[in-house]
Order: sequence, then C-alpha cells, then structure tokens
Amino acid sequence: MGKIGLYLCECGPNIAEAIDLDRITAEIKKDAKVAGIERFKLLCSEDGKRFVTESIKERGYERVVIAACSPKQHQATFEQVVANAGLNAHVFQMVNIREQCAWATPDKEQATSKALRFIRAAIGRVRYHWPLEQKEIECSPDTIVIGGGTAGIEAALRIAQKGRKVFLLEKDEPGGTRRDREWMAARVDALRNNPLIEVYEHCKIRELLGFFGSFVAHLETREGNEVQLKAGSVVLATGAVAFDPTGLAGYGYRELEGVSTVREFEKAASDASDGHPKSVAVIHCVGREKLGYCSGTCCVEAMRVARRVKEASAETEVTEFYRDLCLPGTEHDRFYHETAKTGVRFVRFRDIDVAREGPGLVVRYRQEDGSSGSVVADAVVLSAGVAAGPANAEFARMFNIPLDEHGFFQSEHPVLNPVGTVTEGVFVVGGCRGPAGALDATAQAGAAAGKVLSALVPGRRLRLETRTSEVAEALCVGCGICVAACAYGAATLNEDRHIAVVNEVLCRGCGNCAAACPSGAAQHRQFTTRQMDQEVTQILR
Amino acid sequence: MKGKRIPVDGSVNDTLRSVLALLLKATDAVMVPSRIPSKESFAYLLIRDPKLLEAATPLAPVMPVQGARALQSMGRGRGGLPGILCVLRPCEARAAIELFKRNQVDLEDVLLLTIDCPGAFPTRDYLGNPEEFDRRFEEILQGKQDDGLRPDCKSCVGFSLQEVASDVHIGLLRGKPGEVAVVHRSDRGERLLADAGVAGDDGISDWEAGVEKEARVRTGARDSAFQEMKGRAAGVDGFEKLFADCVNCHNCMRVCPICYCRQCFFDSGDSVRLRAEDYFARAQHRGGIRFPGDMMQFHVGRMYHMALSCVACGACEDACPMDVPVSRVFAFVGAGVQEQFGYAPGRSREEAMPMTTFKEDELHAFEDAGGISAPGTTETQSGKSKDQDSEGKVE
Amino acid sequence: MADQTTDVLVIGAGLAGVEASLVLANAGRKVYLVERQAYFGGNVIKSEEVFPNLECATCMIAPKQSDVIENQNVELLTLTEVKDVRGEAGAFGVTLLRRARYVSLENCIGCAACFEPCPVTAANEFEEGLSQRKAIYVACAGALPNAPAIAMGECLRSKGEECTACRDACMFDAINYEDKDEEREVKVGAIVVATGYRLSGAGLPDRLENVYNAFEFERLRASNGPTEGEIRTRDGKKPKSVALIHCAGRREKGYCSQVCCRYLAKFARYAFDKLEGVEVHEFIQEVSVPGKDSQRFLETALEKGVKLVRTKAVPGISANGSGVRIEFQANGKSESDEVDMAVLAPAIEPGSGAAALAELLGIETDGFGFFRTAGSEPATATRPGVFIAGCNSGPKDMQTVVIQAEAAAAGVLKMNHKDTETGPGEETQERPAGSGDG
Amino acid sequence: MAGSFEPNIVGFLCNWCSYAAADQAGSNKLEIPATLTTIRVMCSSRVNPVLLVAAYLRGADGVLVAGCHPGDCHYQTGNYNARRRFALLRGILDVLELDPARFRLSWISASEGKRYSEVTKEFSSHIAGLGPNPLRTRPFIE
Repeated sequence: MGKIGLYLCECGPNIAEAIDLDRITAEIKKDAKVAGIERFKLLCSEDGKRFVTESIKERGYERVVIAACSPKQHQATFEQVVANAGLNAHVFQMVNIREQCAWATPDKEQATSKALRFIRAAIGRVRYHWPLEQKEIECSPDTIVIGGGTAGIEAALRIAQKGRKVFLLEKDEPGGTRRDREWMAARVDALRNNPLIEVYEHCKIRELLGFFGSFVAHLETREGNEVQLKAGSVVLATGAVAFDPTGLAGYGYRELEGVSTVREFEKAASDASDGHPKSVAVIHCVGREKLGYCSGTCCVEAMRVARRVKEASAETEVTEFYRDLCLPGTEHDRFYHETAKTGVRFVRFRDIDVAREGPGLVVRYRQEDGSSGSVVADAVVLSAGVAAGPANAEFARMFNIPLDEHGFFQSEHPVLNPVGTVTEGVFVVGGCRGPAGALDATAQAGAAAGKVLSALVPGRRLRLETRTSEVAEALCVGCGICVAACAYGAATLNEDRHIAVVNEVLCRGCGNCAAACPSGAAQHRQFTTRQMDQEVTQILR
Repeated sequence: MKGKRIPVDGSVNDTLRSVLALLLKATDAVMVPSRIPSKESFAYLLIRDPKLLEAATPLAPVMPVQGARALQSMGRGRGGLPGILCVLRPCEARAAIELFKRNQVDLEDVLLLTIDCPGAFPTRDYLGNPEEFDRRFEEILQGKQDDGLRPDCKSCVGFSLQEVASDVHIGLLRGKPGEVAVVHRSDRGERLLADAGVAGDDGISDWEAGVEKEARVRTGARDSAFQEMKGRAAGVDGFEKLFADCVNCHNCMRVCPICYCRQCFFDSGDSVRLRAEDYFARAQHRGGIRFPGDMMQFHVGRMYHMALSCVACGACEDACPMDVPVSRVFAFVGAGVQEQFGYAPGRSREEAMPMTTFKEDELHAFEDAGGISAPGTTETQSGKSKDQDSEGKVE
Repeated sequence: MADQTTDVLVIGAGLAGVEASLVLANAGRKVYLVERQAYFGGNVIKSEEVFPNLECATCMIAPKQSDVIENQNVELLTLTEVKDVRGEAGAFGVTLLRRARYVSLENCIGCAACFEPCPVTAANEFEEGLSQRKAIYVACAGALPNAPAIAMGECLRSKGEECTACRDACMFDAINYEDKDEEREVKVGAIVVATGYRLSGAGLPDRLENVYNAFEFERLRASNGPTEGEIRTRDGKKPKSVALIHCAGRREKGYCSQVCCRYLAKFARYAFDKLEGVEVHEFIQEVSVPGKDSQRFLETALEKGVKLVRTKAVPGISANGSGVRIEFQANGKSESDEVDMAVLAPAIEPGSGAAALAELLGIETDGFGFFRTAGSEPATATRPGVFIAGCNSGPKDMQTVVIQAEAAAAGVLKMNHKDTETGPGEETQERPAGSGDG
Repeated sequence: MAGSFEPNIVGFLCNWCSYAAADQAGSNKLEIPATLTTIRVMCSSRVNPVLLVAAYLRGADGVLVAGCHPGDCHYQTGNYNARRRFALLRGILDVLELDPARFRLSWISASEGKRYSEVTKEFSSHIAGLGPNPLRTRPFIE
C-alpha cells in the first residue's frame, strides 16, 4: 500500500471557515490509514506547491491525497507537483471538498461530515493506485488520401511537405468530373508535379489495416500489381454523386426529349453550335424530398445555368422554378439580383409537372396560394442535389466509421471534430461527409491537413492516453460484449486466442467496456472496480 | 406445419435411437445423453460409431449436465471439423444459442436437435432409487402425469419448439400406439432430414394441438409458481428467508449454462471483495456481519449478469446442496426482465443481446432528464419497453 | 533570417481562435491567444443548446477551454488587443495592449467573495442587459479564466471615492487598484484572425418592450442566464405566443446570414420545451437550411406545431400594450398578428473594430466589411502570413467555423515549408464561388 | 430534510457533464445536500450496476447515477449503454421488490448547476421519506 500523505487545503477561508479541519484531522488519525496529515493555507499557490513537493520527499510518502478544490480546477496542477516530488502522477487522488462541500453545504457540522466521507473515499481508493506509464509509440508522418476530387487533391497538396509523403489513391483519374475546367487542371498539375505526392490512379483498394500512427493499405494498380503503403493517417475524400432524377414523377427525365440535368444541359450547350432555344425552364430542388435535405449549392448552380443561357442569347426566355431560394453567404443575394435583372423569371412552385405537347415541353405548376400556371419551353433543366456515394458503405466497414441516415460518413462530432471520425487518424472531407461546394471541400481538406500536420509530426512519438482500459487475459473468455460496447473500435477480439484486446492508441478511456464485462476481465485504469468499490465502502462505513 | 410421422416401435427412446441412427448416416457425429454402464447415471457422449447409439438415451429421466455446457466444453474454432448433431432439450438448446451469441459455442458445423421435453427428476431423488424412477419416467413418456418432476419442469412453458432456434425438432405424440413427428426448423435441418431420408410432409396438426393444450396447462402452472415466488421473494425479508441456507458454494453458478466466465466476477480477487479491516469497519458500523460474506451480492449480481439469458433449465437448483429454490427465483426474475426488454433467450441466433445494444429513444421511465420527477413504477416500465425488440440502435 | 520565428498570434479566443490555437499548440507551436474580453469562449458560450444535436454548448466547449488553459504552448492573454503590427510573414512584430484587470490571475482563486460587497451595480453586457452585475464581476457562472475583472469606469474609485470594499473582501490579496494598462511586444511568424461576429442593428425596429434579438433569447433560455433558463417577458410573464422573425436586416445588409433559419427552428423548440401550450409563429420569406442535418432539424420544429407564415417582406413590428403587433403581406393581402413576445434574427456582421484591425493588419475586406479570403483559399487573408478563421470572413455555422479554423492552422503549419509545395500566398487560382457540385 | 434520519447517499457523476454541474452548483453557492457523497467517473457508462448493488448492500440509503443528456455523451453513446444497464438492474430490483425507489438515474448537463442542486435535494428528501436502508441493520444478509 505504501505510506499515504494527506494534504488539506484551507483555500484561505473558503474551506477553513466552512469545514472543521481539526475534526477531520482527528478522525482521519483515528482511522490510522495515513502516515501523515499536512495542512496549508493555499496549496495551489507557489508556496503551497513547493510545500507539497518538499514534504512528500521529506516524509517519504508513496501515495498522496490532496483535499482541496475541484479536480477540474487543479488536478493537472497537483499531478505535476506530485511528479516533481519524484512520484508517479497517478499514485495521487484529489478530493473536492470546496465546490461540492464547503461551498454547497452551509451547515459546518454537516459539511465536515461530508468532507470526511469524501476524504475517506479517496484514502480508501488511493491504496489501490499504481503507477501508470505514459506510453509513446513510433508513428509514420505519411498520409494516405483516398479520392482525387477537389477535397482529395487539396488535402494532399496541403499535407505534403518536408518529411511527409502523401499517397493519393484514385479509382479513376485525379480531377474527377471537373478535370476539364481550368482551375482544376492547374491543381491536378500541382498534384502531379509535387515530388512528395505519389498518385496511384485507376487503382483498387484491396484492404486497409492498422490504426492511428500506422495504417497499411494493400492496393492493386491498373497493371495488376500488388502495392503496400504504410501511413500514419488516412483522409477519406471519396466524394458524392449527383442525384439521379430517373423515375421521379412529374419531371419526365429520360422519358421526354429536352429534359436534362444541369450537367447534361451544359455539355450539350457547349457541343451544340446550332441555334439557341427560345425558352428554357430550370427546376430547382429536384429530388429534395427523396434526399431529405437541401444540398445548399444547387440554387446558385441553377441560376448559373440561366446566366449562361442569357449570355449566349439575351432573348431566350428563362424561368427558374424554385421552392425556396437557398442563397447562403455573402455573395449569392447579389448574384440572384443580377440574375433577375437579366430578365430571368423566378416562379415559386409547390407542385410541378413537365409534359410534352406538340413541338415543345409544357411546365405546369401550382403555387402555395393554390393559383397555377404553365410555361412552354424547348428545354427543361433539372437542378438536383447531391447524394452519398455508393462506396461509402465499404469504407465505413473498413474503418469502423458510422454512416448517417443519408449514407454519408459521420464526423466524430459535428461541431467539435467535424472532419475527424470515431476512428482516430481517419478523416473525412468533401462530398463523402455531406453535400459540399468546392470551397467547402477545400476548407475541409485544409481542416484535415491541420489535424494531420499537428497530430503526426515527423520525428515525434505519439503520446497515448494513460487512463485507458486493459483486459486481464486470465479472466477473459472472449465473449465480445466489450467489443459491442466500445464506440471507438479500440476493443477487438483476438480470434486465435479467444480473448478481447484493447488497442491503447484508439482507447479514449471512458471505461464503458469495464462496466460491460461480466467477469471483470476488462478494467479501466485509475477507475478499477476495486478503486471505485473502495470509494463506495468508505463512504458507507 | 409438416413433418414426418414415425410410429413408436418399442419404447420412445428406442424410436428416437432409430431416428438418430438414420441421421448419423447424414452427419459425422451425434452428441447425445447416454446411460453410463453403471446404469445409474447419464452423460453426454460424442458418438461416431453407430454401435454406441445403443447406450444413447435421447430423453433421460435426469439432467445431470446441462447440454449447452457439454457443447461449450468442446470449445470453439471447430471450423471445418466434422459436423455434429447435438441432441438437446429445448431449454438446453436455448442456452446453447445464448452461449453462441457470447462466442462460447461454435454452431458452424453443429446442428441442434430438440425433442419435446417430458421434464426430468431431481438428480438426487433419482439416484436414491434409479429403477423406480426409470419406470416412472417410461410412464411419463406414455403420457402419464408425475408430480415428482423438478418444479421448473412442471411449470416449463418452453417444453416443445416454442421460441427455440433449433435446426430439427422431434415431437412426441403420446398415447398408444405412440408416434414421433420429425420436423425441420432451418434450411440446414431440412437438408439433414432429406439426406437422412427422414423428410416428409405428413400433417401433424394433432401434435401441434397437443402441444398447445399442454402449453396452456403449463402456463397456468407457471403463473401460479411465479405468484408463489412473488410472495416468497418479496423484499429484504423474503430474500433473507429464501437464501438463508445458502453456504456460498456457488454450485448454482458452476452448473449454470449461461455463467460462461472463466472465473466468476464474485470469486475473483479484484471483484468487490474487501480487506479484513474494511469488513471490520462495516461490522462495527452495523453491529455485525455474516461470514462468508457477499451472499446477496453474489446472487443479485449473478442475476444482473445472466437473468436476461436465463432459460429456466433448473440446473442450478438441481445442484444446490441446501435446497435453496435458486432456479425458481432466477426464472421468476428472468421472466420479468426478459419481458422488460422484449427479449427471449434462444429464440433467435441473430437477435442481439439487450446489453450489447440500445435505442436512442427508449426506457424513459428509468431516467429523469427534464424535471426532477422520480422514475416510474414497474407497470409503466414493462409497458414502456414491451414494444422494444432490442435490435441495433436507431439510425 | 535571424528574426524569423514559428510562433503564432491568434486574435480572438472564441470557437475559431480556440480551435486554431489548440491545433497549432499540438503541432508544437507557441501560440499567443489574445482576447479583448475578460473571459474567453466567444459567442458560443451564450447558447444553452446548439445545432444540430441540441447539445449543451458549455459541455461542448469546456473541455477545449481547459485544454487551452492547461496547454503549455498556449499563452492566453485576456483583456488584450492588438495595437500595432510590423514586419512580414515569418517575422511580424506585434504590439499588444493588455488593459488592466485590477485582479491578479495568479492570486485569485475565483471564490467570488468580492462581488457582494461591491456597492456599484450596472447592466451585465454578457446577459444583454437582462440582468445586473457589480463593478467587479465575471461575465457569467462558469466563465473562464475563473477570475473577475473590475470595470474601473464604473468603480467608485474612478469617481474619486476611497472604496476598498472588494479588496477588503479578498483573502488572497488578488485585488490591485494600481494595476495599469501595459503594452507588450511579441514576435510571431504568422497571425490568425478570429475576431468573430456581432448581430447587426441594420433594419431592426427601435427597442420595443418584448422584442428580443437572438442573443437575448439565447440568454433567456440559458440555465446559467438571467432567468435560469425560464423564458419570460421583461415583466416576468410566461409568453403564450412567440413570433420568430426571419431575415431582419437581410435586405439592408444585402446578404443571407445563413444560420438564422436553423437557430430560429431551435428557438421554436426552446419555446415548446419551456412554455406549455405556447403558440409559435414564424415569419419567413425563404427557407434556407443547407446541409445534411438541417432539414430534419427544421421538420422537428414544424412537427411540434410551428405556424409558418410566408411573408412578402420582413413584417413591421410595433408595440401593442405589453404585447407585440406584427403587420405583414402574405398571399397579396395585408394581415396582422398579435403576440406576447417577438424574436428577431438580425444580420450577422463582423465584430466591432474589424475595419480598424484590417487596416492594422493590412488585409482587405469585402463590400460588407468581412475579411476577404485570398482567391479560393478558404482561410488565407490577402496578405501573406495572415490567416482568417470564423465569422469575421462571413456568416458560418459552428462546424464550418471549426473547419475554417483548422484550415487556417494548416496554412500556418504549411508556411515554413515553401521548399516543397507552393506557399499559401500563391495558392490562389481564382475559381468561381460554389463552382461544381463538390 | 425531514426528521432526524440523515440519509447516506452515494452518487456517481460523469466527469464531463454532471460533475461539472455539481461544481457549478457549488461555485454559485447553491445547496447540495450534505447527505450526498459523490464518486467521479469519466462516463456514466463506467458505472457497473454491480457497484450499485454493492452500495445498497453496504447500507446506502440512496444511489444516484448522473451523466450527460442522451445525445450529449462525451464518448459518443456511453450514456445509452448506461441507461440500459441501469434499467436492467432496476428491473431486477423491481421484481424482487428490493427498494427500487432508492436508485435514480439523472441526466444533468454542465450548465445545469441549478438543476443539479434541485435534483439532489429532491432525491435526498425522497430518500429521507423512505427511511433508512433496511440492510443497515441486517447483519445476516451480505
């Protein structure tokens, strides 16, 4: 067990006046579990810290309990102090007798009894504290980027730098659907000319193993060669797909000639040299109900169609049928007003139906107030949103990353860690994590780069969480209940040995597995059953 | 439902043996309770040599070893090994499936054959007078009632193919001349029967009706058994009386098919055992404490660990040297929490165990999130959670 | 280059500044994180719950805040502003002005004993004036760093009186009336500007009794706010009807602030959660809920019974007794509505002093006063070595803010590696905004 | 608190939400009943119901588990697991009529210092109403 030193902080009058520290001292002496009790005016002051460090050394304490304020205030401070005294920071327990006793219980008598229970609990548990080792592992600073669209290329370009290689894996060719556009071509060149980036195009990913700091990818090149790549982090940039309006009632897509998607229309327009259409109808929000969300970029894209048509021939009539105009950000209201100025008509609809009548197409619509109307057009352009790519499911399995209800990758936390995932070291950027315009995708690529560049620094070892879980092999029968409980894929079954193992790189130290395990094989360091049971017992003695 | 009707030739066990002989042709081995030459006890045999089937007693008068445990003792990772047909009572098959969900048995090459269960006698009664009980058991197989069966068997509602995901089932049409009905419950079972030439599509509605009728009787018995338990187990007093004689031998855990842990949490050093000084402090605190300690901790804790999967097989009570009605309490508690989570052990191999999954929107009667109201009562709880099939989390 | 340094200055310690600082600090960079206020955390900590999961904002941000406080590489400087910037990327010289707090962060342990004796009371800005504070105060319960500051302008001492009430109450001699504003020079290689946003007054009616803006309503709902989370009118009544008014000030400012539709849907849920049987009327022109999580979020509000009124323009608002009168055009007719409380979604504009700071930093702003990003670079300012994070470059939701902050950090971490890839200053091929479908 | 009986209540608080709420309550000088002694865990999912049983057997008059609101878990989904485990234990205690009302599961977020004070005060007087844990005076069941 070792000699235990108990430190009582008066916190000026905050604790001293609210709690009878003399009585505490007397009672704890009676319990005869501690080797010494020290009292100080303000332990977190420089004098206080020095006092603790020196008295630990002098009196030869091997376990330390500090009764003061909330661990949220000074746990870190005192762990450092204990370490300075030459002890392992984890043979120490902090007791919160300020926030949850002195300040919360007006009656001094009661507050003192309560503080006594808190302190006894800590003394009881600290007897079962053992040094925890601060583990560090070697890790690779290189990165595997999967997907060669905007997000993938921008991520690769931002990550690649001295001491860091990037492997960009693409099933087709970098640049994706916008390869032809000038700005994209420039980025693809930058990618190809970067000496620190290896591009594997037309390749298939066979398998992806490993974890943060050391992933291994097995892929098959176009020539059919097996290639093995090692990296410390992975950026998923597998993109999204355009929603396919085929079979969507009322639009006549693939049924009526002259009905096309934006991309088809633009392509046709650029190819065709012959005359301009007299009238074009652009329909927004195609498939939004089916998708269940607004993609955020289609309204602007739909207006851009109108603009191009008008630029080509000012007399062509253009009508934009929309439900709600989604024009987020500072640029788009202006863009809308300018578009309206060019003579483009904007019609809000609730229901819409496209039919062919004689030579032309007729767009019939009903508005929210019930009134209805129709427009004749030579061309109907459907502006649809974006949907999750089909490949997501497979990568989700590979990396143990949950998909959301729409089939996009889920961030570890939508706000706190938007490009991170529950699998440490695997990041998601661009269309594969949700609808994203090129600028969003670029920003997300930058974010992933920021996380990678700061998490994995060449020559620096990866420091691991100390309060992780472990599995006692002798007790484990490999039932897998802890595996089901772990949200981070840290607990896995070793099929050969029929036991569960915890990957300390992935473990975040929540202790869920320890509570799930019926045999007590899974244990949570610094929160072991015995330590917690001691707290319970001492509180209730 | 259709199946193959086979007239009983000789005793029921004779007939079952002949069916097994046919099935053994279509698989590599049969695992079946068999009479130990001493003639006074039974054990599971893994039989590859058809001749040994002579000793097989598919329906034995006692259940000294829970079949699922026998299967578990074979270990896992048998992938690619010869196939086995394992003969089990429905409660044993349910336990086997619960162990399968816990990675403790490997059903890859194992087919589960269940048989309408006539029940079993308490092992200690049987050993007192084997001949007598063998005779009485034969009469039971002819359809006679016998009050000497174990309490759990008398109130067992899962004696046939109710809620058990076995591959093949054999029903008993009692009375003279008796018949057995062989039915498949899975594709693999169907293939086995076909290969063994025991497939058939005779109508068996009379047997099904018989099962239903019997089930109604058993349900009544079970309800009154639970009623009795409710009275006896109620509160701290009830608990103290029920377990007064417990000597902490933990036999109930050792024979329990669901208690699969290598070492029981409540036996392990790092469990909630205390140091002498702490026991002393507690003795001081409450005047005195019982030793060996942790009796209630053990039983309630074990309930927490296995009640959701308790198949009420009665093995624990059979093994209790002090006649504590262990299995009756556990079956009673098990039924309660199984209803609470809408879970039936052994019903399906896919159904996730309630403690390995969750839904985001559930069990609100147990939490207080908004106001500071106390959690609801038992009624509202089971009401709340009835509709939950506990499959994976929503979205 | 002798005076080259890799240290970084981050201006503004809101969500963006905190995130950028932590990413940089974890990369081993020394970070000066300066915050004009006496507390840090920015506007986020004003919210009780945040989109999309209605998570408690405090619970979300607190761990990041303690990371900042405990991280050896981050030096958090509150009550501090940037006075002057010289030099160039890789070697900026920056003059910081730290305004006197009059409370020693070293000595103060946050026991709050000094508040009660202070004789001065003033409106609490953090609570949008919905509650009172003393001249020595913390912005709100749980504000960090956990130490008060004295608003010397309000303190009796500034009026020549010899009041020492707070100093007498303090047992840790943390109060120092002699504290002075101090200038400090720091050398940094890069600057991240994360000065955030404020709600614009443009297009808003004059102050009306029971008309609230978004921040005020957030504080009403906050458990640590002036009403401890109870939604009450200024005269303390439970409103029976609440109007949520979209796009207040959009026409005047000329852009969509893009988060309002979502937070008003959240407000609707606040109202339904806290006010039994309340009626919620939303006055809206265009529903703008981009992103995969938004639609469901809006629908939930509608399911709870929001009455959505599509109006031709932002309704007119006038006082009507203790209530609010709302006049609007819908379906070509003039109509009106009476409610107990109205909540406005004003436009989001750059935080105060943005123009001056842009001047100081030599970076461009757009027509609306937001900092301009260079070409298609989402987090790079128009001057090499200066990066931008958060709503000072345009309205954003929280996740986009964090993403941009991490991207800004990437820009900084990339700077000193011109030897390989092109430096951020040059990565600026023009690309039509929102081009392509991602 | 009613009567002379002083309950002894054990509380398990998750580090990120409920423990922070308790601290905030204290910082705002809001009352937390003297009858409650708390144990800090990283996540409510760490609380093994077997420990709750132990607390009851060792004479706890009440047992409180508090964590982040559903959806807010610092570790993704820990509190959902915690809720199931708690519900199972409660189910067992309900069937055996072993004082289920002495066990409480509450979701309290970091900003809900006031609610923490209210919940704990309410629970404390609720327990005071139930009277002492019968096991306190039962040497024969352990």
